[in-house]
Amino acid sequence: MSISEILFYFLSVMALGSALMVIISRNPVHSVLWLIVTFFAISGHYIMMNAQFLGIVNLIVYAGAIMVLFLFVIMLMNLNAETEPKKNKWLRMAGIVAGGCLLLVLVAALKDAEVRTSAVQLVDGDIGLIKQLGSVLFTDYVVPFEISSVLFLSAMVGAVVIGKKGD
Amino acid sequence: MKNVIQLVWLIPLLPLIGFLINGVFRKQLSKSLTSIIGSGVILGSFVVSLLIFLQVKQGHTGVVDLFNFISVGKLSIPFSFQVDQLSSIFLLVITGVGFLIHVYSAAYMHEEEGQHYARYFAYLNLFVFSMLLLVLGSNYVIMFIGWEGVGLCSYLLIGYWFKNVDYTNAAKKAFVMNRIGDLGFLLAIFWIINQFGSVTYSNVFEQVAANAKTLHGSAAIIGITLLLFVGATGKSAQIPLYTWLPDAMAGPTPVSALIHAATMVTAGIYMIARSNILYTLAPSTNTVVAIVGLATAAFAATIALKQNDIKKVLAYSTVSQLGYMFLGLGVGAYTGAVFHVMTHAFFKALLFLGAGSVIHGMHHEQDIRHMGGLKKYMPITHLTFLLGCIAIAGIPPFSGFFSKDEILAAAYGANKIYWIIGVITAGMTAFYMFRLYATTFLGQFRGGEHLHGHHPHESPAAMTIPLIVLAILSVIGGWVGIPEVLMPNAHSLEHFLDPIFKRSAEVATQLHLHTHDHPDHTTEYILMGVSVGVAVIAIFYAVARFSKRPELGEPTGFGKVLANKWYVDELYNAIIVKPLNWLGKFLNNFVERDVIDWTVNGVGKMISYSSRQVRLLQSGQVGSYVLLMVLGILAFFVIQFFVKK
Amino acid sequence: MNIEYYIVLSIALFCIGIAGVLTRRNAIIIFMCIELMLNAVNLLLVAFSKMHHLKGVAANPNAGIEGQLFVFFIMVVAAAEVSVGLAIIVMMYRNTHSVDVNFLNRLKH
Amino acid sequence: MNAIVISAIWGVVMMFSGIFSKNNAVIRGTAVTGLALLIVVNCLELDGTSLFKVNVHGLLYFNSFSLLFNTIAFGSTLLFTLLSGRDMERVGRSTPDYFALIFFILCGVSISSSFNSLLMLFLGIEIMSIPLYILTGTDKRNLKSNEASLKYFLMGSFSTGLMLMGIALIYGAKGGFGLDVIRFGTTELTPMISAGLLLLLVSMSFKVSAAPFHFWTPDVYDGAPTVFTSFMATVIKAAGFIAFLRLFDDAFGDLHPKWQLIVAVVTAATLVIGNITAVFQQSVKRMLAYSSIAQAGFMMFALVALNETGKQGLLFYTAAYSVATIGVFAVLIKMKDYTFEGFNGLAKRQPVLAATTAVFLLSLAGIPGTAGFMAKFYMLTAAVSNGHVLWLVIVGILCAAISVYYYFRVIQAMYFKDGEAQVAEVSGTFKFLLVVMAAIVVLLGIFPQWLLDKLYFFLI
Amino acid sequence: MIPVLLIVVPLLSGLAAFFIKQEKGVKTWALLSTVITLVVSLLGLTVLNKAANLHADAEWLPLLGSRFTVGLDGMGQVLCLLTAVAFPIILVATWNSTYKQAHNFYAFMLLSQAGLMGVFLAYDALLFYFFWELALIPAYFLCSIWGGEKRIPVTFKFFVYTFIGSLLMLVGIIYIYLHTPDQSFALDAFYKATLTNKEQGWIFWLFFIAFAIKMPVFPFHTWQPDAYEQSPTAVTMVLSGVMVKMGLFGVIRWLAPVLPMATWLNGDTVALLSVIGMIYASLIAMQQDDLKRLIAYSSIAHMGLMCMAIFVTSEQGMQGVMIQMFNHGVNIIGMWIVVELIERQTGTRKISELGGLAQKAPGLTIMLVIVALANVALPLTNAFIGEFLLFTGVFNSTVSKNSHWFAAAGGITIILSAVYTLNMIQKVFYGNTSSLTASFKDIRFNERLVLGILVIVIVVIGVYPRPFLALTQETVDTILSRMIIKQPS
Repeated sequence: MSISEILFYFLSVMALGSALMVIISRNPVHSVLWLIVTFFAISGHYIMMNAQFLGIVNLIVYAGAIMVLFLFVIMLMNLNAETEPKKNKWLRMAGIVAGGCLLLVLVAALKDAEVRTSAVQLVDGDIGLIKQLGSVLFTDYVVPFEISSVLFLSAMVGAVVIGKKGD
Repeated sequence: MKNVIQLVWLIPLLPLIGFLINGVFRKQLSKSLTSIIGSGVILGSFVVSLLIFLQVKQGHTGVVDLFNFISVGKLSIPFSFQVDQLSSIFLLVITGVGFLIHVYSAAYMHEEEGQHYARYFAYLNLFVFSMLLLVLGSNYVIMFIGWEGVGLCSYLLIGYWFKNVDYTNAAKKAFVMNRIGDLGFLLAIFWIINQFGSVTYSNVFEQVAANAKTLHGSAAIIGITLLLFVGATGKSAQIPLYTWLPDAMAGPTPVSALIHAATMVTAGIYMIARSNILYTLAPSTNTVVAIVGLATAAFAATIALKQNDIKKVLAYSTVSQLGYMFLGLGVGAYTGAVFHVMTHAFFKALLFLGAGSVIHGMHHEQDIRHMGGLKKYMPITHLTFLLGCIAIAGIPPFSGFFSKDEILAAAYGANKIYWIIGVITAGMTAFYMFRLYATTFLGQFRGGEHLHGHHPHESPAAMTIPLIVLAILSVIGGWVGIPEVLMPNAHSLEHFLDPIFKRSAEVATQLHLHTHDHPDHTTEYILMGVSVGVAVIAIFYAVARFSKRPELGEPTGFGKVLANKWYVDELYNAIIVKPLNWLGKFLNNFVERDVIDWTVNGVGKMISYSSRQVRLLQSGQVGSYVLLMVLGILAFFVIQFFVKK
Repeated sequence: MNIEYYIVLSIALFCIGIAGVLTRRNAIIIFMCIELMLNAVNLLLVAFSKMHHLKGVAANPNAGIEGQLFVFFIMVVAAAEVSVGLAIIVMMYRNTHSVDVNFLNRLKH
Repeated sequence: MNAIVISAIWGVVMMFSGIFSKNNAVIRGTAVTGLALLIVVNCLELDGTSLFKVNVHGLLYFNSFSLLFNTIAFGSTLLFTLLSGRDMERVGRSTPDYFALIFFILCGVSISSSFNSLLMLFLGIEIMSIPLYILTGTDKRNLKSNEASLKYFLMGSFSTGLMLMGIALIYGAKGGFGLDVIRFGTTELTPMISAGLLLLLVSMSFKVSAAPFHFWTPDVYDGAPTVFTSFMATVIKAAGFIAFLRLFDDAFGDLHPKWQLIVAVVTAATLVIGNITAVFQQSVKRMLAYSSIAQAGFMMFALVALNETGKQGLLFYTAAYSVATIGVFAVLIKMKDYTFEGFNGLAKRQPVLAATTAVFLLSLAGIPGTAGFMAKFYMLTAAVSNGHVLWLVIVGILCAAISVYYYFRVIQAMYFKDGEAQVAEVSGTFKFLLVVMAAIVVLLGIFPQWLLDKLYFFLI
Repeated sequence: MIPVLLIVVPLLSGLAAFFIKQEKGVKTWALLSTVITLVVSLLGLTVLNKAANLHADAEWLPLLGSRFTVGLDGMGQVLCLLTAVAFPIILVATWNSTYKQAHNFYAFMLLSQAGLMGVFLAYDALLFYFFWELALIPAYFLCSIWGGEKRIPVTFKFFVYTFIGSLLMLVGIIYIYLHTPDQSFALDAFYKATLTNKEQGWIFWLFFIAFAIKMPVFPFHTWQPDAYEQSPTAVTMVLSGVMVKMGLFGVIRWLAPVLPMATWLNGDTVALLSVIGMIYASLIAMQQDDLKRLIAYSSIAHMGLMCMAIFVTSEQGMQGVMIQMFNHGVNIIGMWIVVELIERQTGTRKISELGGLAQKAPGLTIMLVIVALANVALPLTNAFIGEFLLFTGVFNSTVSKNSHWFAAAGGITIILSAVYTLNMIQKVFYGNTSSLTASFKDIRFNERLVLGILVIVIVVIGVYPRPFLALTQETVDTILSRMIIKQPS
């Protein structure tokens, strides 16, 4: 087992474990924290796959900005383990079973996928660097890049409409 | 003069015009004008009929085409009239007797309100029109038109006094029973079309004669003749469809005379006589016809023994006499049957009109138990009625004797049992007729309290003159058919009708069919003697018994069964009317409502029920929505990946 | 590493996200679980991107880069979505003082 | 491209219009101008005049099909604005923002009608969805509106997640996002493609509210302010369908026999659930929500059949359906009481409203002589000519018969029942517009050639 | 030219009628329009009876292969004449009835006339389907707005019933259309469609159910008595006099010649259904106390006979259907007029509550008796010609092995129809007056006029049916030449 495999397993276990903790934790704040841990693990994967830029952005945008926003909202609402609504046991069971089944089915469906044996060589190549990404983004992908600005505009207007007081 | 035949269309047209005038202007015309128009048109028809008869007698017959009625593909049905021996005899009887009855009616119905009086004459004219169509038609469809037309007029006239529910019931019954027969007739027509591709007599009969060998006894010919006979049983009141005729007495008495004695009810005989060649080739049908006729004759006679309504007795007598005619047809005595139709028309019309005169004189009393001794008050009526009774009883040389004898002789030739029953029936006929006569005219007058002091009176001349004319005809009418044994070559009717039945006879010889053996002279004398003897004994017994001690009480025992007509009406009610009603109710209340409608509405209810259930899926909970979505995805994956296609 | 490990890992994360959506009632947590799902997808995309890069690098040095770009756009959209989503949740909370989705059942049937 | 750019720009214009004018009429006028402009530039592009020379690098692909659809969508929006624009002001005070959002949505609509890459599909759908989450929640004090908004948002994001997973799997299998890349050489349903296709199918079904992924629809349509429901149920739904069709035709068309059955099952389920559930509704608004599901079932026929007739039919259907639905909603907005009883006796009080509503409902029910019939006729023809799904055709017509029940309930209430229907004041212009729309519905029903000629002209 | 006028005149005048708010005015307007239609129809039969005038063709939906093709053949002439005659008669007969919002009523009446005309004139399947539904919608509104107490559910049932049927037919039409050689909806193209026997088999049922519901044939009939009962009588006349003919017409024009093999194969099944329905309906008619229901069931029985004659076919039978379609319309309208007159005066249709009308209204009674006799197919009335040909046709058919039995069983209804019709006459017109009928007035001039016209038509056709039979001869030949008359060997 090479170092990269060890790292892979470590990060995978970390991601899965913390993801599970996100949904298990009673306290919303803990959930947020566990989710941040998950994001770190995922960022680790990104970096292992030479997607350095994405790894960093993931940390900054997700783990940083977005999750802080979540945390902020939760704090604002003063949510904690006591106020956390509990679901009917059966429904919860049903949810878990359904999720598990879906996992089984998906894995079973994809277990003999056509790309199964394709290797993903770790720590090699440079497409994940900001330079490459940037040049492609501003040439081939300039249209979606511009269009996403519309998305942001609409999100902004939306947030304003929703947040505006007094009507 | 040959062209007279071409004028045959006038015969039915005149009554039709009378009908239209009387019908449309019924409120404007005065009563006398109405009766003049009503009777006059019939008289006109009679005159034309007479002229035509004379032509026919010289051998001029023919078919008069008026217009093309229905023509579809190969089937062509012309509206055309057939003038030949058979139809001309019937024309004479219908228009002649019809005219007398019209004249009679003018007096009999005089109490009716003007509008209804005109209505009556309109119906009567329409009837004559239909009857003439029936006998004149040169094909089965025209005959059918007349056939149903007379049924309609019979319906209208029986229900003439429409305020009375019983009368309208009787009218309805008559129509429906006739319709049952009509269905048989119709099916027969269809079958004829199927077999021969035509309904025109000449065409059909020619084909039959040409293919006599193959057709003889075939299913088609037996089916057709049986179905035609079903039609005849309806119209001519034979078992099992006879019950309407006695009820039909609800109509005015002249109607009973015209329709239910002299003309319409003999349509069945006319039809079978017309189709004689078909029947000749269907021996099994002939047996059926003979047996049904004989049974009806005997059966109706037994019922007539115990009836107390003057018209009912005559009605059953009519049924019985019609049975005789069918017996004649069944044993192949076509001429005899037609002969009997003719004589019967005379004496039965006479008897009915006489009865009408009695009723008129008795101020609408019909129960013979309240009569008696009318001889004194109504001499003309009495005399003519007596002559009629003798004629029907079959006493020589009155007309009934000759025609009845001819049928009985033929019956003897076919089957001796037929003859025995026939003679017994003839005895019963004589008995109940003279029972009627004696109870009504002899003895003491018993109806004082019913007349509130009034005396019965003789009817006016308009009524008595037809009686006299008919009485004369009843007496001498039989002389056109004096049997061979009494006077050779005197049976002018047989010679006259020969062309009609000739082909039948030829076919019979060709196929070696012997419908009946003609009895030898000695036997024939003996037969005549026996039947006359039976009749005479019955007459004397009846007169002796009923002139002094008429039956006034309610009958008991077997008499009650007879008085109640063997409970046949009740039987029909129980086995046909009630089950049919019940079936109708069952279908209406159960099948229609609880099965079909329920199913239809059930589909709607099911949809709204499932709507109520399905919408519960829409629980409002995001969790359950997502869960259902995930389950859906799961299902898709399972189907796509793990279900083997 | 073979790609299938990444596939399994991503799917596992994805399904954990789904299970979270199914089992929790707190709207914010549900939203977080959805974010988790998105991240699982991102991971998968990056892995595939790498795989395609390795396959096609000989012909095209930028092979597989669109996968990473896609991830970039997902992040962009997710950020926008979060802003709107949290605004809605806050609005909801302002009106009902709850973030319990089961509380949302005025609309049904 | 014209439409995308102009709609985005006009969205910004609308954002700022609120600053320059407080007069709602001016704002509305601006919006109407924008919409008219959109139609014009779109038609220009149909004619081959592109105002913006942008190299889209194969990410977008404009054909007459997509452009024609854009015209229909913009036209519907224009009708919607003219009829119900005023009623937006009653929802809240941010009218300019609402219009801005609507223009952004139209931008998303144009993108999703002409995407040629899954990336653009994703972006287009998101640009449509995110403003809608907001519009659903604009009636901020109304808990129903809040609830609808949150439900829509949560489930919409969830389905986005599913879609992305699908895209990822497809990418893994094919190494690209372009529809042509995906289509190229894809003749077998390998597990990855199969799984990706299913997930895309699920998420697109969600967008067009096909069963069993329709659950959000009734609640959201019911909870959203009625003005926006009208918009959502027509333009957005139609855009979803166009995207759906484009995706499955261009990317997975060769695999059609492999997924036809499953789409047919979805279609049948949608028809049955939509129609049956609608039967029991007491509120006309909610009934219309279910009816939109039912109508979606019919539009799915185009996907099931996936032939030329189906594609043209889908365009025709969207037009017919949108006009009728916008009309019905416009009247509904004016009603004080949204229940069926609320319509009792409308024919006497407002004969014009009642008559036009009747025409719209007849069209929705698919009665000949209205556009709805020709639309359904096309769908049935498409399915029958495909030949494999006759059972679905039978299900479809039985469901169409059920649909008569709930559409005619409204007609019965308006015409045959006595009552005092409470209606907000309506202007003459409003009535006039309704009559014009009813006329469009009838004319499209009798002379569908109008639109069909265009279809043929541009498609062949 | 003529066909276009026949559609356009009622259509436009109907639309215009919506705006004539004055009751008297709209009545006159409607009458005028229907009379013009009648004149046009008569002109088409006589003066302008040239092929060029009787057909019209225009571009409609070229892309779909559908054209606006309308034409008058013999059958079309008969049915258009029926439609054209029926409406003025109905309007005159109900002249004294008042309706709330009369302008809408008459507008819908005229529109339904336009729809009916279209159905009988269309030579293009899509056009046919269009009019098929368009005739239904006005009827739906007419019954639902001006009908009786239970009008809304009953009419809705009627609507949904027919709607399901017509949708099934639509699927059939589309299927055939896709199998025509040149992808066209034209009737000629439909004749040329290549369909296997199996395909014919199931398309047959799609079509047949639609037509069976319309006729209606047992067991698809339950909408009918209710609908007749609840509709205002003027509408009932349209429904039963003209609209039910659409079903027969459909079978003759669009089903039997287009799917001859399936028609031949299923002939016995349909005939059996028809016969059951005839007897069934007759038995139920005997139990009815409501005049309208009685006539409704009687109509089911009569329609069953015509349906049977089409499927167990022969030349006589087909001719019988042609003439009987017209006759049945005339006769049943006559019956409804009488019912309407009785109901308007006494306020009831219950047979048990009536009686003695013959004393009070001899004029009405005579008319009714003649019409009723036509209803029971008495000779020298029009229905006799029809029923005689129908039964002859069925009995002598070579298509079915059981045709004799069908004719015989169907013949039972001849008896049963006499039973219920005479019962009705007896209970309503004979006997003594009841409290409701004591002050009954005889018919007025306009009523006498229309009934008189009907009676004249009844008798004239009954005595001299030749022109009618000649009119439809060619159509019958054409249709029969497309059908399998003899068993294919």
